[in-house]
Amino acid sequence: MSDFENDYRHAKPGQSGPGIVDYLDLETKDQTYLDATELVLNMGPQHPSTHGVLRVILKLDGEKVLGTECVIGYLHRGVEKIAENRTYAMFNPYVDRMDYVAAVSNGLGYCEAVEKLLNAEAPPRAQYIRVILTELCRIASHQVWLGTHALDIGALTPLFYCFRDREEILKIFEKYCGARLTTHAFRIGGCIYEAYDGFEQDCLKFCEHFLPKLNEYEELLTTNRIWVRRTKGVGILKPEDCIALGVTGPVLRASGVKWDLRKAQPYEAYKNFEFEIPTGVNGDTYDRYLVRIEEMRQSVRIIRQAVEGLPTGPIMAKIPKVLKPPVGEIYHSIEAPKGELGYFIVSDGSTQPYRVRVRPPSFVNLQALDKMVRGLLVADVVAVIGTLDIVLGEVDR
Amino acid sequence: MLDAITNYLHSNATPGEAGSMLWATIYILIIVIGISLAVIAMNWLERKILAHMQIRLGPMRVGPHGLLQPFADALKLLIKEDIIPENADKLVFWSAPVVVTMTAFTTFLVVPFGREHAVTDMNIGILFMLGVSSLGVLGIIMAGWSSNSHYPLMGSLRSSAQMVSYEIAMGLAIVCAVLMTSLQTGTGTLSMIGIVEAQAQQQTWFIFKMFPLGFLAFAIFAIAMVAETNRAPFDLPEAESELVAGFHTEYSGFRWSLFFLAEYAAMLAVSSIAVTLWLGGWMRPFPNWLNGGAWGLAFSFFPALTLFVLAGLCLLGAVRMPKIPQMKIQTAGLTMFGLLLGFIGLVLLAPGVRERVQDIYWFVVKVAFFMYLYIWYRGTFPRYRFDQLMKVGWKVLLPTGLGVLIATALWGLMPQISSSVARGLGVLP
Amino acid sequence: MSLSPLIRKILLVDLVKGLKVTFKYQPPSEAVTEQYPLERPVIYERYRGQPRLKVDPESGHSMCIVCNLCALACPEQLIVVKGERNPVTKRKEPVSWSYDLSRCMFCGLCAEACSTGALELSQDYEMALYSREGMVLDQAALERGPEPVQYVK
Amino acid sequence: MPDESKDPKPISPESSAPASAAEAGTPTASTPKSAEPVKTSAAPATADSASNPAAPTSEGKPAAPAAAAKPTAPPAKPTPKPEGPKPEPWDSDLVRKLKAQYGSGIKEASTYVGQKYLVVDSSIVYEILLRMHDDELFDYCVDITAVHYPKREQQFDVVYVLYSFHNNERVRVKTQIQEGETLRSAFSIWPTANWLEREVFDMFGISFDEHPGLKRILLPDGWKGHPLRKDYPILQQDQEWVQINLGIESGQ
Repeated sequence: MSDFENDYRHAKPGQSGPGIVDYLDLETKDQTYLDATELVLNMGPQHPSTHGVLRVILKLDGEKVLGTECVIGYLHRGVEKIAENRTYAMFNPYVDRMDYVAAVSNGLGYCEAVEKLLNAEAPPRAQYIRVILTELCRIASHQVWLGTHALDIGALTPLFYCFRDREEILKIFEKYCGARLTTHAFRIGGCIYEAYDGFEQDCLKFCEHFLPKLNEYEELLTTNRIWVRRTKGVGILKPEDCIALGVTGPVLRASGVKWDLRKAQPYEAYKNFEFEIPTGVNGDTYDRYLVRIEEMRQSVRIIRQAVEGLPTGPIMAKIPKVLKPPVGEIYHSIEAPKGELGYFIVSDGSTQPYRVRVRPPSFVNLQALDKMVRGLLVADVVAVIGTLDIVLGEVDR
Repeated sequence: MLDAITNYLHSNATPGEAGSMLWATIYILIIVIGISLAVIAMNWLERKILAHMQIRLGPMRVGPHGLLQPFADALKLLIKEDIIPENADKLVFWSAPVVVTMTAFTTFLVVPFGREHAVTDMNIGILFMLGVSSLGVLGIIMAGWSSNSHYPLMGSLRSSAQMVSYEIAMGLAIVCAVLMTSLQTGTGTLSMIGIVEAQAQQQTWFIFKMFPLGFLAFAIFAIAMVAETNRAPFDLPEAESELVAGFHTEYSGFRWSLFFLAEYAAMLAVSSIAVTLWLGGWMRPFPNWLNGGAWGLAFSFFPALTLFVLAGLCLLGAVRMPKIPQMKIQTAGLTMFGLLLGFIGLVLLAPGVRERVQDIYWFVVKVAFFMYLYIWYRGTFPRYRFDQLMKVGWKVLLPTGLGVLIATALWGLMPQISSSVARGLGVLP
Repeated sequence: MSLSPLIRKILLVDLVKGLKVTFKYQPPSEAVTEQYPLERPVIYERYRGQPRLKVDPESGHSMCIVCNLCALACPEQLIVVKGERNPVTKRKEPVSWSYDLSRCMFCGLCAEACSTGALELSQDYEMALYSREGMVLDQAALERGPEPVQYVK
Repeated sequence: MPDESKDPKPISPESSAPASAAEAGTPTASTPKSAEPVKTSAAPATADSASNPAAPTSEGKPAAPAAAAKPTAPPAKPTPKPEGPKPEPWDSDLVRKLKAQYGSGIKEASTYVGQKYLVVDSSIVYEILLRMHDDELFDYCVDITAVHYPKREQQFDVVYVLYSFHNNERVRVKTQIQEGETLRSAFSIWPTANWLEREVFDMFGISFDEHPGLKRILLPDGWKGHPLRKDYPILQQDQEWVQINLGIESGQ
């Protein structure tokens, strides 16, 4: 297996493309691909462990994976085309439907991007409420990841413990904005719902109720020899490959790159909270597991600081009822649970955005699947898809 | 004709030994029905216990607390259409489940539920059980091969490799136990009833014999038996996440339920081997330490006691059932079930019955404990990858098995070795 | 008790810890299942469920003044309101309402845009129906709220 | 398995544009028209900063009270809306170096609301990207996307968003290309460009040469047309695909 990066690094401008064909093109190859030894296995799109409608074509030599090709687009709903026919406020609910597991952070990204276009700033109280809800949504997203990831590797029970604790978060969302999953909690310019009276107590009760439960997840998995053997050294991604493939989020941090948009380019009220960024050492599935578990603890820390420091005051900035942002374009990105979620919005001065481009973390992280999975076994492909934590609603948009 | 029937009742030998074919068939029928009942109970227990471990309630709708769920499943499987894939190998496809179920049931021929409660007492009992249970692999390969599609093929190849490699570890552990039977009498025995009697003579269960070794052999067997039946951490062949459903993907309806039946029967068989060899088969705990008449009497009440406890649980459940019209039938059903259990408990109190049922009860309780272990493993452990599974089998269990075997042999021969060494050194004449 | 890692490995300490956790959660009191038709979930006050058109208690007329702001605000354009001026009260009365529930995503923008607070999302979540046409609610259905349809063979 | 609803629910023109919103007093918020929003102002400012952006802020907005949320500001007469932020020229040693070397190639280098971007001629974009990657340590290509301006003579804007971990800086490099013009693929600089460029090809029809496998990524292979173009006929395209493959009249 020729090494990946020295191929493309030395591709001289004249030379046609890198040495190895990175993209596995089955049909148009001249020599027939399917000699006797290879078995082409079609995993998905209705496969129990592909986290939605992802189809992975595996080229197997016995159990070993020679190469993969991801076929996506089964859940493509044309969100960017919808955006061009809706006003800025109307497009807000559609954003929740992309990464439906972490809907709140999608909404936060979109509202902040439009606020940057409008040159408006959410008032401090709204910023704090937004940070609390986004961190709760990060914990909920990591819990769904842990549950399904453990289920793919065979441990049936963590899923139910994760979902029981996630229920508390969904109750807080329901009390706050009326919906559990596609919350549509924020509006452009701040929050529309005032924090309901038991809000602080519920968040604090969740925080100290959740930490011992998190230790139980660790007791079930972290030292379990079968779990360690199934995840250590599987799907290794070196830091320079991560950066080259544009991988972001916990996958990047597990490879040792200490980079988190909440610290690198702080947005909202993240600058006045202190929390660490957990990083891994050798970038395998076990490190990604540890990084995400530690991230949940850091989120609890942030929520505690935010709830204590919740300022009083208005929750909605002064913006016109009919939004007509000035002509121009901006790119704004936030640290979603899966990685860097970016919005590139071009406005032509009318009430409807001229172009909204969403940079989804899962779409770019999924590209790294082929590099991580070469030479592993079929059972590991399932573990690697789980550790990438992709959500197909976001991959296909 | 009549005395042919009655004279067996006076002899205290197994029907096979006593040569009365009639009673042997009756025993076989009892065992087959017993196993099916056990599988039905196991189906319900597995779903409920696994559910409660996962903080959910499990089946609650079909009958009170889901008690009729196994019957509903069985009915569904019988009614469901039995599809044979179109270019599957018809004969092999049809016969695979038959082979698997046949092997699973024949192993119960030699399982000793009591001193004389076994279909027959072969002198090569344990060897027979191992041989027949390894035939099950053949059925699985036939099933995988004849379904003519990727996933079953990979599933069946995997499970055959797994079973073969864990049978060796099982064999070694069993040889250690058989070695221990020869300590007192000088000649070991392969017959299951003989092994239990050897434990009775040596007045200790083999699990506690020569402390670390007996337990180690038992531990090796416990791990190997879980792998043998493709369960819990080793359930790779039907790992849902990769191979969709392993070797029985293409089966449906009654044929699939045969596989299901065979899997549970194999679990029961392998646990009964473990119970017979290491946990003293039908012997009640502390047979000689607490052997006074009073203790004997006290222990003999245990069967009735457990049934009364179960009946109490059912009645408690019925009382706590919500008082709404839809639930009326379910409460009635549960109370009836509770009363039935109570009645059986009463029957077991009768002195005549109490002695006879003693052995069977203790054997069944020990096997039930193993069944609970299976479910507990399934609820907790992730799944081994295939190569790791083979590594554990070959690189961990096999060497320790050999080590334990050699150590048991040395320990057993210690008196002779020391005397011959002493004679060699001239200490003894 | 810190045993050396080797002994912990041999005595399967890590596996036993996992077993302990699952054993602890066995009693039925830990179960969180909610048996739906008998035990109903707790619905909170701000829940966004089936839209409801409020009726002015004294006069019995609908509070909707056909200002059409909700139809404008809805991203899916699924509200169509027609009304005409009632000569007596000089107020506009809604004549025909059509709210296509099958395309509604319960985002709540219509309730926010409604100037008189007539249209709001209620806490009903049982909206199952047997016909797609039944999903298009008219004024009466909006005012009455959902009646779950009993399945009849 | 044909993909389910490929296109968003098109806004059927007859259901929108309510009859009379006049007497409600609020100006007719421009109702979402059919797929092709009529652009009132000339090409948006970013294309050519010469023509000042015709800020279409209609003054006639009375101080209508804020929406149902608590009226935050007292209904004083809002001061005339401040003119939107202008892209100011951005001057740094990077820009000077590039201008020194490529001169007219760099059409514009300015910041808008604090975000730096370069507008570069399409012929030299590959070298600039390679330089940005090797010399300026922009080692993370965040995103590659395109914007379609049918009225302009160079129809497409291809946007590269770059970020450098080293000096925590984000820059956007934009080029303008005609219909049918191709660009050199950035795959040999950043492998992440593989799928990003495939999506731009899928949605806009801009092809990149030397791309390892330029094929549609989100839409089925036989799909005709590129959806994110402004002149993309939603209704006709949707029915055609459904009629051919499913044989039913229309997907709606």
